[in-house]
Order: sequence, then C-alpha cells, then structure tokens
Amino acid sequence: MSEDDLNADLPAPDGDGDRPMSVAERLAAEALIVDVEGFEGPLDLLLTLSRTQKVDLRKISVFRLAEQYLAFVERAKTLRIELAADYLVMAAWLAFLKSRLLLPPDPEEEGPSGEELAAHLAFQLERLQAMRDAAARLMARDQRGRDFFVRGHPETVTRVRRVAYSANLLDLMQAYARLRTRDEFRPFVMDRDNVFTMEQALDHMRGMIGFAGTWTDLASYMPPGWAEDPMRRRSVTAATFAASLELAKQGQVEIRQSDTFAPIQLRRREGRKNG
Amino acid sequence: MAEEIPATEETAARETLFEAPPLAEQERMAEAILFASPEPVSIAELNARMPHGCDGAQAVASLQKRYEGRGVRVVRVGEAWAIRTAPDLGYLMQKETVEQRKLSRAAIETLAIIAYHQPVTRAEIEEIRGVTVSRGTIDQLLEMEWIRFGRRRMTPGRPVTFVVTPSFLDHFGLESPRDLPGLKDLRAAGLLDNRPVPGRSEEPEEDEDADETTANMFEDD
Amino acid sequence: MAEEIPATEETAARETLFEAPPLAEQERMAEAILFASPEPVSIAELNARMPHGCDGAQAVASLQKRYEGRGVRVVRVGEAWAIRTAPDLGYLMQKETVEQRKLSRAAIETLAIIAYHQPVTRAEIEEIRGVTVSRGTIDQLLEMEWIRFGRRRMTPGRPVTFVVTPSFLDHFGLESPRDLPGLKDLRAAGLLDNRPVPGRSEEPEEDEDADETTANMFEDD
Repeated sequence: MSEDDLNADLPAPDGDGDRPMSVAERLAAEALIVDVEGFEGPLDLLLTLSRTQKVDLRKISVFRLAEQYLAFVERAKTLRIELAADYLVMAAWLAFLKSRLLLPPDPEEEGPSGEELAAHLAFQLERLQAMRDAAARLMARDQRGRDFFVRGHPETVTRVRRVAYSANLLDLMQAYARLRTRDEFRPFVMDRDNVFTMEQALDHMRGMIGFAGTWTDLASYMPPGWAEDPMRRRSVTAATFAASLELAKQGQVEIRQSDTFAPIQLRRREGRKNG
Repeated sequence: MAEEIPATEETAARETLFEAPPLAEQERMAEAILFASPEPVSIAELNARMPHGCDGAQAVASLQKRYEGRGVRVVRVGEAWAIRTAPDLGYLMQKETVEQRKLSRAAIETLAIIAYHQPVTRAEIEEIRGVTVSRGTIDQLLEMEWIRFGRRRMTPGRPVTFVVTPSFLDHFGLESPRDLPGLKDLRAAGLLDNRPVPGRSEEPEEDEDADETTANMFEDD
Repeated sequence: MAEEIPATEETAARETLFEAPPLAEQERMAEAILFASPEPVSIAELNARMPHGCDGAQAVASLQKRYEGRGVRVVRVGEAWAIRTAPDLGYLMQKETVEQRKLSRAAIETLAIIAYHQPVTRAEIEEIRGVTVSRGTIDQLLEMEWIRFGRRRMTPGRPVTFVVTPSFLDHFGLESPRDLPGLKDLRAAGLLDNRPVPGRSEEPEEDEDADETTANMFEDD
C-alpha cells in the first residue's frame, strides 16, 4: 500500500468533532494503521492512542479514547486491513461502553455502570504503562556480565573429585511429561470391568445347580450386583444363557421356555429321568 | 559464640577441640570461600564449610564492611552472598562482557510483571498485558532460570504461579524482590492490586486466598 | 575525581586532560580487573585497560600489600598477576571441585514418577515406565537423599513405597510436592513440544531406547 493510498483514504477528521486533523495527527493516524502488526493487542493500541490526549493516564477521557479506537477500526476497515479478532472484540466492547457512558444509568439494569467500566479500563492502561516503565527501569539496572562481574577464575585448589548428580525442575517435568503423554496413547485394551465371562457364569451356576430341583427362572442364577447397571446386565445375561446351554449339552440341566420371549427356566437333570 | 562457658576436666578438653577460630580468621575463611565461588554462597553453606562453631553471618557482615568502596564488593543475593566487581568500573571490563541474550519486548514485560506481582498466574500476566503470553516467552524465562514455578494458587483450577529466582536477583544486583525499583510507589498507587473486572464476580469465597497471595513475599515493610 | 588539582597555564589544561586517577582509584581498578579475569593479567595488559596515565605495576604492588594476610592474595604467575585463595585455606575449597553430572534418564524418570505419584511402589513405577527399574537407580536416588522409604502398602506382600524428601523439594525449589506443575501447565509452558528430531538417537547406551522412540511418536497431541 502506497503513501498516496493512505492519504487519499484519510480525509475524514473523525473522532474530534469538526476540527480538521492537523498534519501531525494525520501522520500519527497513518502510522497507527500501518503499524497495526506492531501492536501487542488492543490494550497496547489503546495505550498508544491515549498518548494523543497528552494527559496523565489517571485523567484520561475513556469516552474519547473509545471514540479514537472505534475510528481506528473504521479506518482499518476502509483500508481493508484485516484486524485480528481481539481488536474487533475490543471495538464491540468499547461501543457498548460508549453507549453506557452516554445514557443515564438505568436503575432497572443489572451490572456495573459505565463509569465503573471506564474506570477499570483506565486502571488497566495505567497498570500496563506502569509495568512497562518498571520493565525499562529493571533493564536499565546494572546487570551481571555487563556492568558488574563475577569471579573470572573459580578456584581449583584441591581437586577432590566427588560426583554430584544434578537435575533441574525442567528435566524432571519433561521426563514426567514424556511418560504421561505416552500413557495417554496406550493401545486400546478392552475394559473388562463390566464383563462377565461364560467361565465365570459356569462356575457360578455349578455351585447353585445342585439345589435347583424345580424349574427356576434363568434370571435367578445371575450373581448379585449385576442386574442394576445395563451394561453389566447385558453381559451377565448373555454369559448365563451361554453357560446354561453348555450345562444342558453336558446333560446336567434341562431348559424350557413356554413361549417366545417368555422366561427361560431350568432345573437339575436327574440321573434317573432319562430322555 | 557461646564457647567460653568455663567447663571442668575432660569436658573442657572437648570444648577446646571444637573451639571456633577467632573472628578475624573466620572473616578470612569467608573471604576465601566467597572469592572462589562465581555463584552466591548461602550462610548455611558457609557454616557447613567453615570449621565447627564459626558464624558465617557475622564473618560476612564484617567482610562486607571491609570491602566498602573497593573495586569489588560483598553483595547480598536473596539468602546468599557473593563478591562482584563495583558497577562503576564496568567500563574497564569490555573484555569480560558476555554477549547478553536479546530478550523480546514481550519477555521483558512478562519478566517485570512476574517480578512485581509475584506469585502471579499466567492468566494474570495475560490480563495485565492484554494479550496471550506465548509459550516461548515463559519457556525462555524458565530456561534462563530467571523465573520458576511457585505455589499453586488456591483458586478453582489451582493454577500454577510464577516467581523470580535468586539468579534473577543476582543478575540485576538485587538483594531481594523487595528492592525492585519503584516497588513501593507502584504499590502505593494501587497498581499492584489484583482489581477484579467490574461485573465479573471472581470467586468471592476465595477472598482470603487472593489476599494471601498478593500480600506474601513483600509483607515485611 | 582528580579534576580539582589547581595548575597553571596551558600545560595544566593538558595535564588535567590526561590526569591519571589517584592511586587509590587505580588500585580499585586493578582489583576489579584481576578479580574478573579468568587468566592472570600482565602489567602491560593492565596498563592498556586502565585509563591513560595509570601505573599498573604500582597499583598491583599496593593491592598486593593490602591483601597481605587476608583470605585471598595477589600473586605473581609468570609475568602476570592474579588473585588466589591463601594456600592455608585450601582445605575450605573442596566443595568447589564437586563434579556436576546430569542424572541419567532412567533416574530422572523414576524420580519424576515418585514425585508425582508418591507414595508409590517399585512395581507401580515399573508399570508407568514400562520397563524394570534397576536397583542402582533407586539406590542412587536414595543416596542422594531425594527419595526415602515411605509406609508399606497394605496389600499382599506389603511392598515398600517411595516418597520424595524435603531435600528434593529444596533442590527443585518447591515448597511442597503439590506445587509440581501438572501436565496442563507443562503444555502451557511449551514443555510438551520439545519433540526430538526423528532419527536422532538419544543416549543409545540406555536400555529404554526402544521405549523412547515409541514415546516420541505420541508426544504431540
């Protein structure tokens, strides 16, 4: 995008009422648009915009700042500059804030007042600026290896060699992360908690069958605690049925069912009652 | 030193055996140990290395006085002590200057926020900066050993916190995190408060915890 | 510093321009340079590094006098000068020569499992690592006093469990085992992204090599 394009697209003196934009302001506005990539998010941009008000951050007009920001977003739109989503979210929020600040507070309405929201935004800007100043002061301090120095020649008077194993927290955490992420991807294994095998059913029925002289419902052969959960009930029903067929095949029980879907009944097969 | 309690017979012999060296000698020992080590040495380590009965803290205190105004100084780094060249002579040391790793603006800001707000969670850092903190930033600071993981915050999700390390203090010539430049003013101005966003109720039941976390570390002044 | 010496006419002006710092200041400079230099420093180099007009030889001579009888001394090494620990205090220097060695991968993994899962039995460690844990690994960690025996587990065989020690917490800068960052935190800090280059075999002498390659395949999610 050439300079001319930018100039052509920046005639509207928006934001500041009727006063036409000064050359300096127009240059600043241009710089903002062109540099949008250089901003670290909407808060950073707001902080830069707030500098044009040339007042103490505590006395800043959040209303005017909101207008400046919205004007910025508008200009970006006309210039077809893609703004990241968080810039647009901030624009929507500031439009909302602006309307709250304009309208008299509605006693019916829930939530914080426009003034409270504006004050918080001002606080956020002041805090971010304070942290930037603090960072600059920190970096301006005398630094080790630049302004002051450590002993250049660590002593090696007596070489008593003793091995000390060391590791830092990063090593430890990376090792654990390595193990745990491997774990998440363990090969699929059938979860056998809710499965009742035919072998189990056979064992269980053999213990009970001796007492089953009369016709008894198959369901009563199911072990306790398996009927409640649907998954377990399915498994135990299938296993018990299969086991009863197996016992019939071995000649140990007789099975009958009076009708389709009627209860299945079985009883011990007596040695004398052949056939 | 409480060794001068008069004792009788064989107990006396044992006392003498463990008699601490005179203070001047202890100072020499502390001097030798601090000179030899590029890294700060804690009083505990000093005591462990000096003969039985020595008082490392006292030895270091008088050593520090002795080096006042000299070309090297005895400085405190957290709970430990080190000898460092006087900063006003840094210009003589071009030869020793190590190439400083260039930190990004994001990293510098993140570091400052951790130092001034510690212990601080990642979400709080993001709230202050208004942008998400990229993985690389925290990772880089951890690797440089300028920050480390602190206690978990006792709020839902129990997020980890970050704090600065003794090696951060050593690098910036700070005795403790309380000596960060401008800390008092920032706190007085309320800029280190954890002010909730209006309208967003932030776990009111956790109030005491939030208190504790912001208060800690800088408590004693 | 030395600017206030009154002098006459234009020679004075030139003199002032090149005025050497007072000897005490030169001594400070020599002290800082000798301290920070990894190698002994010759008088010629000292003169080259100190401001114009300084007398390195004289500065070193008076520095040497100042350190007489102290814990460190200014000594001549060939044609150059250096600060060295007083020989009678050499016995204090033993700890400085401890050789640092990285813990083996097996040990660090075992340690990580104990820290995150404590109290944990040996069988459980093996289940998580997917390989048997050699006796030496456990012994090493016990010897370093980073782990200790915990209570016996009340299961058949009553196996012993392992837990981490306060000295482990101290070494890793943790206040309690609960402050160990979780997987989510690790991911957030970018620690789960360090995927080794495929095909680059790490520590081929270790028995868990096969193990490692399969682990890497799954490391990104």
